[in-house]
Parts: sequence; structure tokens; C-alpha cells
Amino acid sequence: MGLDRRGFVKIVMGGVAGTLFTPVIWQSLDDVSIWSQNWGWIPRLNKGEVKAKSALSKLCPAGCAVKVKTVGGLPFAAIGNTANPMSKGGVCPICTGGAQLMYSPARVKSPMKKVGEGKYEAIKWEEAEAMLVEKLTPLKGQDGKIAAISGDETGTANEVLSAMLAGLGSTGFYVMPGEMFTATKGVKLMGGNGQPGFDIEGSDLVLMIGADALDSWGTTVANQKAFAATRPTGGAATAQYIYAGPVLNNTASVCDKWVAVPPTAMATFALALANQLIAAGAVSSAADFGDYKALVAKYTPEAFEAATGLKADVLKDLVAKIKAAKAPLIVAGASFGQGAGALDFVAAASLNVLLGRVGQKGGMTLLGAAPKAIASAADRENAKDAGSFLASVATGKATPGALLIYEANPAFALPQAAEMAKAMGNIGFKVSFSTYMDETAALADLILPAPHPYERFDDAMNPYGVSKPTYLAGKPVVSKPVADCKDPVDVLLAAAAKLGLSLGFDTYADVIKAKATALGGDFDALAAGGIWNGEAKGGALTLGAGALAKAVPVKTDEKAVALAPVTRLAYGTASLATPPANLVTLRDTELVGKDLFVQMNGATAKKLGVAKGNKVKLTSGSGEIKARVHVSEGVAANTVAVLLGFGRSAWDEFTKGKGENVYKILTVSDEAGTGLKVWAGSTVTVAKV
Amino acid sequence: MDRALFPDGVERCSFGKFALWMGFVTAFFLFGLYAMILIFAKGIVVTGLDNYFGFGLWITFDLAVIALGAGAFFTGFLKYILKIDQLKNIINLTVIIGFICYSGAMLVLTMDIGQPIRAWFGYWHPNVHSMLTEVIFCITCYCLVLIIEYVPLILEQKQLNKIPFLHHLAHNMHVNMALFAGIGAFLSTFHQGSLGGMYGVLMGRPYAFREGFFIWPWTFFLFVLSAVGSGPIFTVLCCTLMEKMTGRKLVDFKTKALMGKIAGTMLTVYIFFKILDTWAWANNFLPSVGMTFDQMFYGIIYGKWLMFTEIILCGLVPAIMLITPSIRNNPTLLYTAGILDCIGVTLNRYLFTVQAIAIPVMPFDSWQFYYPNWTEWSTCGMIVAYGVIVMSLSYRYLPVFPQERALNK
Amino acid sequence: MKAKEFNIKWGMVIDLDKCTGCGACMTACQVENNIAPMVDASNKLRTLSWMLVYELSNKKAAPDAEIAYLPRPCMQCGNPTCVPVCPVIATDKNEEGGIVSQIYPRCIGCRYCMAACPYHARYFNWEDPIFPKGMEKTLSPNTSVRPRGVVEKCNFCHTRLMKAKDKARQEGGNPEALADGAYMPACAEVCPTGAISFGDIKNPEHKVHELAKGENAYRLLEKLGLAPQVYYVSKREWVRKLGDNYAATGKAGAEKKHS
Amino acid sequence: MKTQFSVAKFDQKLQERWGEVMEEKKQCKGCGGALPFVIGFVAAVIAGWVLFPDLIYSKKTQPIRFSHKVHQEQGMECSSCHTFRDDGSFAGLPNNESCMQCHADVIGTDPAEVAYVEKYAKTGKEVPWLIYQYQPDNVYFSHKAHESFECKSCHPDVGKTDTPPVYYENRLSGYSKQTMKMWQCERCHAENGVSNACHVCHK
Repeated sequence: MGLDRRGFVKIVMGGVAGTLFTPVIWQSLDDVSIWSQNWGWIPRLNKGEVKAKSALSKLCPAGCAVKVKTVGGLPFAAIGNTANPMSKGGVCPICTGGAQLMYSPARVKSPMKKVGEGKYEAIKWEEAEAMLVEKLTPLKGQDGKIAAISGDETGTANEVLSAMLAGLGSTGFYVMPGEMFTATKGVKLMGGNGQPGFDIEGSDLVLMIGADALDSWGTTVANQKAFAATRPTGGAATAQYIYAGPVLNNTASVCDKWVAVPPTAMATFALALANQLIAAGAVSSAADFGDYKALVAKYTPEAFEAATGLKADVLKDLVAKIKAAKAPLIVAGASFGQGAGALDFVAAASLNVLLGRVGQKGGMTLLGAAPKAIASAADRENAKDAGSFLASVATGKATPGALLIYEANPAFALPQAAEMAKAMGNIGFKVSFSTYMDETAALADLILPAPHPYERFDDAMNPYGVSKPTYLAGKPVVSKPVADCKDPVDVLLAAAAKLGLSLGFDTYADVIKAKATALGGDFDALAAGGIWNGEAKGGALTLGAGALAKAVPVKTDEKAVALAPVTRLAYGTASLATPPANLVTLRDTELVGKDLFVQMNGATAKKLGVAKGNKVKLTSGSGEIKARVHVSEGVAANTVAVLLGFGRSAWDEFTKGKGENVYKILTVSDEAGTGLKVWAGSTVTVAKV
Repeated sequence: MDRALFPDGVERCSFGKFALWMGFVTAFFLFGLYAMILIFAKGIVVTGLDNYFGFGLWITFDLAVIALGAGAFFTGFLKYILKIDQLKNIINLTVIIGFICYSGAMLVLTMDIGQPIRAWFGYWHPNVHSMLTEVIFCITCYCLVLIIEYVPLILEQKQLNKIPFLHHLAHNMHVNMALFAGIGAFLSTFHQGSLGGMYGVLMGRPYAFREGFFIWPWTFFLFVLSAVGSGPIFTVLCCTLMEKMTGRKLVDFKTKALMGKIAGTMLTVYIFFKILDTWAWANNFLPSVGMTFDQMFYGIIYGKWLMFTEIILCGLVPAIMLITPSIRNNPTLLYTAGILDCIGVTLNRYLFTVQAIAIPVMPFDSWQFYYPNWTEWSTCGMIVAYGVIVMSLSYRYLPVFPQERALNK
Repeated sequence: MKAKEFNIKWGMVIDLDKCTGCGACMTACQVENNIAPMVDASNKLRTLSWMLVYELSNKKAAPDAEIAYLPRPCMQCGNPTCVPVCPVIATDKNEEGGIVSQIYPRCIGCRYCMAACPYHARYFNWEDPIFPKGMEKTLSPNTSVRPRGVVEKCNFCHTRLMKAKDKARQEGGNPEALADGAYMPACAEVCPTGAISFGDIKNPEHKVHELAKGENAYRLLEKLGLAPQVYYVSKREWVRKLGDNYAATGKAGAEKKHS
Repeated sequence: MKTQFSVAKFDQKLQERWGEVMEEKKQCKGCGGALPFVIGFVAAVIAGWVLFPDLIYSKKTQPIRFSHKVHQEQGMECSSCHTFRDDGSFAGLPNNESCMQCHADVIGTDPAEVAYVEKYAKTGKEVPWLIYQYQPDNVYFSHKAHESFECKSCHPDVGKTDTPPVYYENRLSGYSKQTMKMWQCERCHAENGVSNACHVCHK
């Protein structure tokens, strides 16, 4: 008995029919359907307990006190710490995406040494640390041979750095430019001492001259909280906010009034306002009031109109508002957080003196020097600026053999950046302590990866802008860093020890704990999201007339327009390129593909003969950049605004090669009478390409 | 060499020439196929579609071919249900065109969705409130009907027809064709309407939104009317194109003129209501949502000329031409009117798809522009090429045109 | 058409006079909802931003120019135009609280809902989510990661609602009567100026209940009749006027004619 | 040419054809009528119900032979290890921290315990337990909301087992055999009058 074709067909038919009564087809279909809904290559979520741990997120310059949410121990989000009286539960846009930055593709994964132009080799920490000691040993004891640049304004790491340099016989400790630097100099010119503070919270009329206080200036989140407290939703506002500056920026967008002052006319505006206030009866008991009065007499409404292109009515309106206010406050600052001279600061801050607002609630305060953790460290008031230092390196006036760069990116974020990067080439041995592969790290001979804020101990003393002495500290959120990194301060302390220098501490954690103790605070409470506050002192300030008298009004070329760089916190900081999670907040009127936009108002565009979408070249004495035109009415007269922080040549695919670095075309000049470097009044010519 | 396969008593070009032609068309097909494979592999990120234009060329193309393929159901309806016997001369062609249009549209739809692998969810988890569900159901069912209508034609191929079983099968299918024509007419009417309904229910899109009757917005009915007002004449145009290309007479002009009359009549009805609808929309609906007629248009790409071209030049004008016997009976004018008519309905589908979603409804939003890229164009080209291939094969080997022998004596 | 009504109506009141446009809400949203960072985030026609901050302008020349920022989450319309169009019921408004759901494993990616939504609140996954190496370790446990080809949108961080309910149960409270603030979407939680208030609009104990009724409160495109659950507040008339089209009356806040 | 044809004639033709078929059938003795069909049918049914499950599921065993029985005999409840956290979330399977409260060092004689202590407790590595009811990421399941049910109404009743059940992993979908399907969730919700809204279970 054989099986013929017909029989076979029958068996197959039976088989098919039988299969229908089994799960074979139905279950397979179901499973395929499930498969199609959960593709294997889509990342899976992490499981485990969700916790929130306090941390000091120093990704933004002020440092946000946050709670880092973790799942199964892995950080995934940051929320505000409602228990922290400064941030009051708010978080800035940078710190919001802090967890993601731990895994930034730009992160330096291990120590690396330079083995050729743009080529690096990963090395072991032992080798790296030995190399550091080896290179520093011959330079020990020679002043000016070892230099350090710090990009951290608030950390006690600066004390370690400056004390270490001092111990090694060098005075070459420099800081990156920032408001704190110029403002402290400004206070000195007004006969005072210490870091100025501004009690925004206590004021009922906040006039911000330049200072982008609600987005990128000072303790942004605390400022925003103070602002928000005066604006209950659905209720009446209890304070007025006025912004005077070149760009209708984030701060100006919520202010009651925007006064469109070109960046070249910031001091003129302040002094013209002083003129009108005095005309309206303002009198100060300051010793130099007479001189001041004589000085501001030059700043007539007409002069104001000529310099700003605004109507003098603006001043009258402001005077009326200030006179009506109980606690007016003038916040002085550069519109992009740097580059304005001390005189710009004095011009604006003198209004507080004129109005008798220094040391008052809701006024301007002075913060005295805080106790140091390391006695031999340099005083903050005496900081020297990195820009001047690198300029003298460029000219051969300074010849350091080694440069330590701590959390700073001078090759990118100093004015005339290209020259600065070139000057760095004159230094034989450069060490970059950096979490990310930034432009400066890419020039260094040795890159020592620093931990992300969630992986380290850190602190913040008197972030710029606070009205009373303030101290924050934090400890790691995760037990182990993601990359093979070490705390730079720990590395420096170990290196110092090998060089025969004892600073009294082995780790940064110990330094911070000592700092907390010196202040009379409790480290554990601070690390849990607490805060230490001291008392602000007032102080008899002069109106700075002597210094102001030396101010020379900026002369502008007829063809040139003022350049107003714009900083937006969400797009990164001087030491941080736009984080991947923040990139989406960029507008398509600011950056499209690789093209940066230059913003100007319709009248300026017409004057320059350009139109929306045109490609233009902005040229200054120090270089040129290309951009496309976006016509926006939120820019002052004869001014062009460009975003700062783009045109990265290092970092990662999220930022590299996008836009242009505006620092390149910021032109540095010497401020008359103070010798400070200034670049807030840079001008450019605009030409179609 | 393939002479034995030709329908009885007709001449066809040489196989070499035919192969050349097929090769030419296949090249387009293959290019589109490449794009299609790319789309399936990488997703529709390779197209020109974006967040503002979720719908674009593909949907416009689908709607247009479905409208133009309406000749099949409507002619079938007239032939089998209303027994207009003269239409038997062209009915086969309408069926093939309908089949091509619908099967092509379905293929485009699977490309158009983000998860082609889940295309069947439309049946598995249907949302009865969605006009798109209705479309998915009707379009697939109707495509099946068209296959059923097309199969007997294939079976009548000379050699196949020699097999008794197939011969009888074909015949019996023919006998019952009225039933399928009826089902087809019902299904097609519904989904033509549902396609219009898809837009008419979009409350957030003032250009497209319409009130209506019961659950059906006015666009539901307008789409049905515009489809039957253009489908028949599209068949005529296809037929004429084939005649020009092959040099043979396929359908007598009387039948063509009849199709023109049918299309013209329906187009007239349509354009009457369309003008009324547009008037009411501009004067009642738009102000009720705070918008103006002017706000619906922008620049040249989204200019008012589009709507006027659609309604006046490619609607009213061909309608008048087609219902006027003296114009209709002039071949050149008939074809001109037909072309205008087909452009008009295509433009209508484009406007409802692209213009409707381009209009910034939020006052602070802006107009965006959409440019279909090569993947979209080439896949549409692939469908056209596919249609040409099916048509060429059908013409060469199937007895599509009953009059051909007599007309070419 | 009548809006679907529930006993609870989760809603937002966004104070546009407080929004500085800093972008923290957008970033917090990306993080909470596992939206992979986009290398070219400048192509706004392809990016995913469940929360998007629009810039509004009073269209006056400098120096009288004013701008305002308008954060736009999903409006969770009472009468959503996106829901009835979905052919596969991948989106629905059927849960207490009125949040419009979107189910990714069900979605076929036809994008009909995107065409329907005048707020552009719905986004299509053009590409598979690609996180830089290691960054998938920072995925939030609250939202599943979506494959390419499906549509997604803001859901008021719905998992937070579920977690808030669980917490209420654990503490012996009523999960259907959460206290004000017990449930907060990521954007509202992180906003440094507190511009975004969130709560149950129907619950008098929640502050949004009063805020939504304020004289300067309005909803976007009120006249279309979609009945959003997101309210905006601004004292600036020009801002309010940009919330809807006023061709018929020329006045902001005019009664809508169309049902 | 085919106009003369009728349905009747068609039937006749069909019958003729059928006759031929029957004719052939008679010649084919070995085919045995319906028998091959039945054989095929039965074989397929057997294959489908017996072999198929083996084919579609791969079998896996837990990394450690955990005895629930032993633990229960110590007087422990399910909730002693499978706890709710303060925020109402469910801890699921205990981690090393919990296990090591007792098993930081070997306290018994069971080799499985020794294996646990050596391999996991001492190294700090978490045990990669296989979860019988592992749900995809798009599912949000609240144990808290289902607290009133007994564990075993959804989970395998492992309380009395000395050896954990075999874990069957679906080769196609990658999920466990016991992973609850959506219709099961929906049915129970419907029966208990609980909302079946999408977001009740999805995230």
C-alpha cells in the first residue's frame, strides 16, 4: 500500500484542517503581533525604586539646588528642591536635563594625553598623575611659570587652586570673565569693598540695566522666584519690573517695560537717568554728590536721545515710576553677563547710591569676604582675569611653562577667541580638568576628566547676585561615576603633596566640610539641600564720580552697528555647550541647520540694506562670522543681536559645527581709567554675501 | 510570437515593440519600487512629509485616483442596474481602470502609514466613528469586488477560455455581474463619501470643516458627486489615449459622448452644490469661527487662484461644455472638457489635503510649505507605471473592447 | 457636538505674563517622556516637542515691540477632534479626568489625528529613538519608549497621576480625590516662575478652579468648539487676542457663535 | 459563442467531471477514502497541541532554586519580601539588600543558598530573576490598586513550592507564557465595573 498523489493531498488537507483546531496559527499570529508592538531594538525602561536625592547641580553658573530622581539608582530627571530657600523648587533649563548630561557623547571618558595634532591616547590615572607632577616639578618656585585658569566663580576649588599656586611660588591664578569680576572692581571704584548683591525679592521696582536677571544673569532661578512672587496668577502685581538693554530678551518679555538701549549706550542711559532723577529732586549724602551732579549734567535728555535713538519721555516715565516706588532697585549688569567695564557697573549702581538704596531692604547690598577654608588662598576680590593673562601670553610678556585649566573653556569663551586659542599654543604644557571634550580640552596636552555634578562633592559660595552671603554644598548622587574620572581637586591635592606641598587636606570633600565649618554651617544639612546664609552689610559707597569722570563715551563708526551678543541659559553657558536635551528649545529664527541668525529690527535692516533670510558677514576688528538675517523688532536701534555659545569646534554631534562663535568678533579694548578689558561695546560692520 | 494569445480577430504591434514599451514603463516601475523598499526599510522619514504636513502628495494622489477610478462603479451601476446597454462597449475598460486605481491606492496607503506591519489593525480594532475606518473597509471590499469583476475578463483570454471550467466560470461570473455592480456601487459611493467626510469632520481645520446631514458632512456628498462627475470622462480620456497610442479605434465616439454626457450631468449637479457650499462656507461658517475668506489663502502657492481654477475653470466650464450637446459631440472639445474636469477634481483633492492643513489656525502660527520629495513622486510614478503595465497587458491579450473588431474593419 | 464631561477635569492654567520662555518645561518634558535628543533640532517640522513654547509678537516696531511666550502642551480638548478620526482607537478620551490618551502599540501611524489637530500638539516619530550611547540609562520609568512610525503627544504626564493615586491609596486617602499638587506634570513642576498651574478644574479646592474662571483667562481657538482643558491667562489684551481669530467681532473674548 | 450556455448545462458538466473523479477514486485503493484526511487531521491536532508549545517556548530555569516553601515555613508572608514602598509602588522581587538581611552569610545547608551567597550576596550583583508575568514597558500596572486580590489570583501559586516553576519564554514575542494578555485585564476590569480606558493600563 503506497501513498499516491491524491492520498498525499488528502493528508495535507487534513493537516491544514487539523491545524485550524490547534493554537499553531492563532498563537503565532498573536505573538507576531506582540512582537510588532514591542520591537527589540527600542530601548527598554529601567526598573526599580524611584528616589529623589538632593544635589547641587553646578551646570548653570549659579548652581541649582535640585532633587535628582533616580530609578534603581540611575538618575533620570532633576526637579527643584522645594526645601531650598533659594531655588524654592524651581530648576533652570540646563539643570533640568542634568541626568542626560552624565551620558553626553562629549564626555571625556578617561585621562588622555596628546600624541599629535588633534590626536589623543587614553592613559591610566597613575600615568596621568605622574605626568602632571613630572611637568610641574621643574617649574616649582618660579613665579609666573605655573598658571591656572578657573571657570568656576563660586567653588572652594578656587581656594585650593590659588593656594596651591601660591605654595608653588606662583601668583598666576586667573578667572574667566564674569559679572562678579567687574562688579567687585566697580565697588572698589565706589570706595567700597566686597561683592555687590541685589535684593530683588524685597524690591517693588526692579530696573535691570543690562542684567538679564530672569534668564542668564545671577542666580536666575532665585530671581525668577522673586519675580513670580510679585505676580500672583489672576491677581495684581506687587512689583514693577523694567528692563533696559539692547534686546527684548526673555527677561524683557515679562517686564512691564522694555527700554531699548543699544549696548554702546548703557552707561549713557544710566547717567541720563541720574540726570533726570537729580532734576526731579534726588539728593545724595555721598561725598562726591557735587562732582556727580556736575558730571551727569552732560547726560541731557538730548544726549540720551542721540545715543539710544529713544524718546526722552522714556526717562520721564522712569523717573515717575522710581519716585512712586517704595523700594526701587537698580540691577547693574552687562546684557550678556560679561564684557561691560567697571564703569558701566558704576554708572548703573550709582543710581542705587543716589536713591539711598544701598544696604536697604530691596536695595543693593555688599557681601563681605567669607572665611576661607585654606588660609593661603587668594582673596576673591583680588582675582585676575584670564583674558588679560592670555593676551600677555600672546605678546610674550607672560611665559608660563604650565597652565592648569579648571572647568573653563578659554579657547572658546574669551573675546577674540581665535587669538586666545592661538596664545595657548605658546604654553608648553596645558592640563584641562574638564568633564567634557571642549575646545580647550582639545588643545590641552593632558586631559583629566572631571566628574559630573552628580558624581562629586562641590559647593557654591556667594553665587553672583545674591543679596546676602550664601553657601550651598552638595555630595554625589551616584556611587560611581559614569566615566573613569577623578575629582580635579583631589588630583591637585595629591599632586601638591607629591610636590612637597601640604594644603592640609586630602580630598575636596574635606575642603568643603572645612569651608562649611569655617562659615559655621553644617555640611550634612547643606548636602541635604539646605542653605547657609550670613548677614549682608551695607556700606558707605560713593557715587563713583571720580571714576566716571574718566569714562570716555564710545565713539562709533558711522557704518558700524553695535553688536549685542545674546545669552540664553537654555542654550548653554561659557563652559557648557548646548546640552542634547535642551537643543529642541532653540528657535528656528535663531539657528537653522548650521546657520546662525543675526537679529535686527526693520529700521536697522533697511539701513544696512539687508532683508530677512539674507546671508551676511559680520566683521569686527578681530574677525568675522557669517550669519543669516532675521528681522525682529525686539532689538534696539542700530544694533544687531547674535546668540553667544555656538560655533563649537569640539564637543559632540549635537553642537559641533553649528553656527559661529560670536566670541571671535568681540573686540577687546581697555577701559579708560580702570585698565580693565571691555568688549560689551563691540561694533561690527554688516555686509551681504 | 505571442499572436496566439491575442483576442480574436484583432491586430497588435510586434512583440519587440511591445517589449520595448514594457521595458520603458518597467524602468519607472522599478525606480518607484526602489523608493518603496527604501521607505519600508527606513520609514517615511525619507519622504518630504513633516509635522505640519502629515498628509501630502500620497493622500492627494490616492484621493485623485480613487475619484478618477469612480468610472468603474458608476458606469457599472448605469450598465447593470439602470441597464444602459450602450455602456457595454466601455464597461471592461472602466473595470480595469477602477482596479488599477484602487489597488494602486491601497499600496500607496500601506507606504503612507508609519507602521505598515500594523496595517490590518484597521480591521482588528476598528473605530466605527472614524471616516477613515469606513474608507479602509470600503476600499478593500471594493477592491475585492473589482477583482471579481476583472477576473472574468482575464478568463476570457483566448487560451484560458479554451479550458471549459474557466470558460464556464467566467460566464457565470458575468451573469451575476449585476449583483457585484450593485455591491460595488454601494461600497464605492460610501467610501467616496467617507473620503470627503474625512475632511469634513475636521473641526480644527476651517478650510475643510462642514456641517452636514446626520453624521455626514456636506463634503461627503460633494466628494461622491465630484467622483461620478469625473470618473466616467477619465475612462474616456484613457481610452482615447490608448487609441492615439495604438492607432486603433477601440470605442465608438457615440459611447464616449454618452460617457461625457453622464459625467457632465453629474458634474453640473456637483458644481451647483459646490458653489452653494463654498458660498455658505465663506459667508457663514468662516465668520462663525472668526476667520475670513482671505485668511484661507496665502501667496502664490496657496493663492486664491487655486480655488477659482478648481471651481470655475475646471468645474463650471467643463460642466457647461459637457452638458451642451454641440460641444460634447465635438471630439476635441469633449476631450478638453474631460481634461479640465479631471484637473478640477484632482485640484479639489489637493486643496482639501494640503491647503486645509497648511492654514495656520492659531493666529500666531505661520504658513509652512510642503514639497514632496523624489520618494513620493517616484512611488506615485510606480503606481502609474503599474497601471500602464496592467493596461498594456490587458489591451494586448484580453478582449477588453467588444467593438474593436467592427471599428477597425 | 457636546464636550465629554467627567467628574474630574485635569487642567492647566498658564500665566503668560509669567512665562519667560526659558525652556525648562520643554526640557523637563523631553526628559520625563523619553524623547530622544535630536541632532538637528532646528528642523521644527521634524522635531518632537510635546510641550512647545511659541513666541508671540505684538507686531509693533522697536522700541514698542513686545513679545510673549506661550507654552503649548496638548490641550486635552473636551471635544477632541483627533479622537473620533483615529481608525484604530489608538487615542481616546475615555478616562476620568479627561486626559486624551494615545496608545503607541496600537497606533498605525496614519497621521490623521495630526491633520485634525489645529494646535499641532501631535507629533510623529519620524525615526526610531536613538539615544547617545549610555543615555538610555537615564530613561524615565514613566513613559514607554516609542518606535518610529507612531504618533505621540502630551498626556499631562499621566503616569504621575497613576503614581499619585497609588500614593493616596498607600496613605489611606481617596485616589479619586487627590489633593491640590499631589499630581503635577513635569512642566508644571519644574517651571521656575510657576507660570503653569495644574489641578482639577472642577474641584474648588484646587487653585486652578478659580484661576480658570478669572477675567483674563481664555482658551486657544475657543471658537472652534474643541473645549480645551488648558487655559491661558494674560493681562495683555494683544496676547489674549492672539488666542483666537476675531474676524467677526474684532473683540477678544467674544462669545463663540459656532457650536 | 457562449450565449447558449445555461446554468443547467454548467451543472451537467460539473457532474461529469465529478464522475471522472469518482472513477479515479475507485482505482485508487490505497487512498482509503477519508482515512488520509483523518490521519492528517489527527496528526496536525496532536502536533499542534503537543509539539507546538515545545517549539514556540524555550524553557528557562531561575538562576537560583529559590524555595518559597522553606521561607513560608519560617512564618514569612508574601508581603514580607514582596513589599509596598511608602509611595505606594510595589517593590516586586526583593533585591540583595532584602535577601542579605538574612543571607549575608550562609545560614542553612541548602546548596542553592550557598550558590546565592557566593554568586550574588558576596559580589553585590543582583539576581537576574525571571519574572513570570513580565509586562511590556507600555503597560502601567498598579499592585496597590489590586491589593484586595490574592497574589495567586494572577501569579502562579508558588507559596508551597520547593523549586520555582519552569519559565517558558515565547520565542517570537520574547514574553513569558504567563504574561497576562490585554483581554484578560479587560475582562476582569469589565466584570468588576472598573474603567477600561486606555490610560488606565498604558503609559
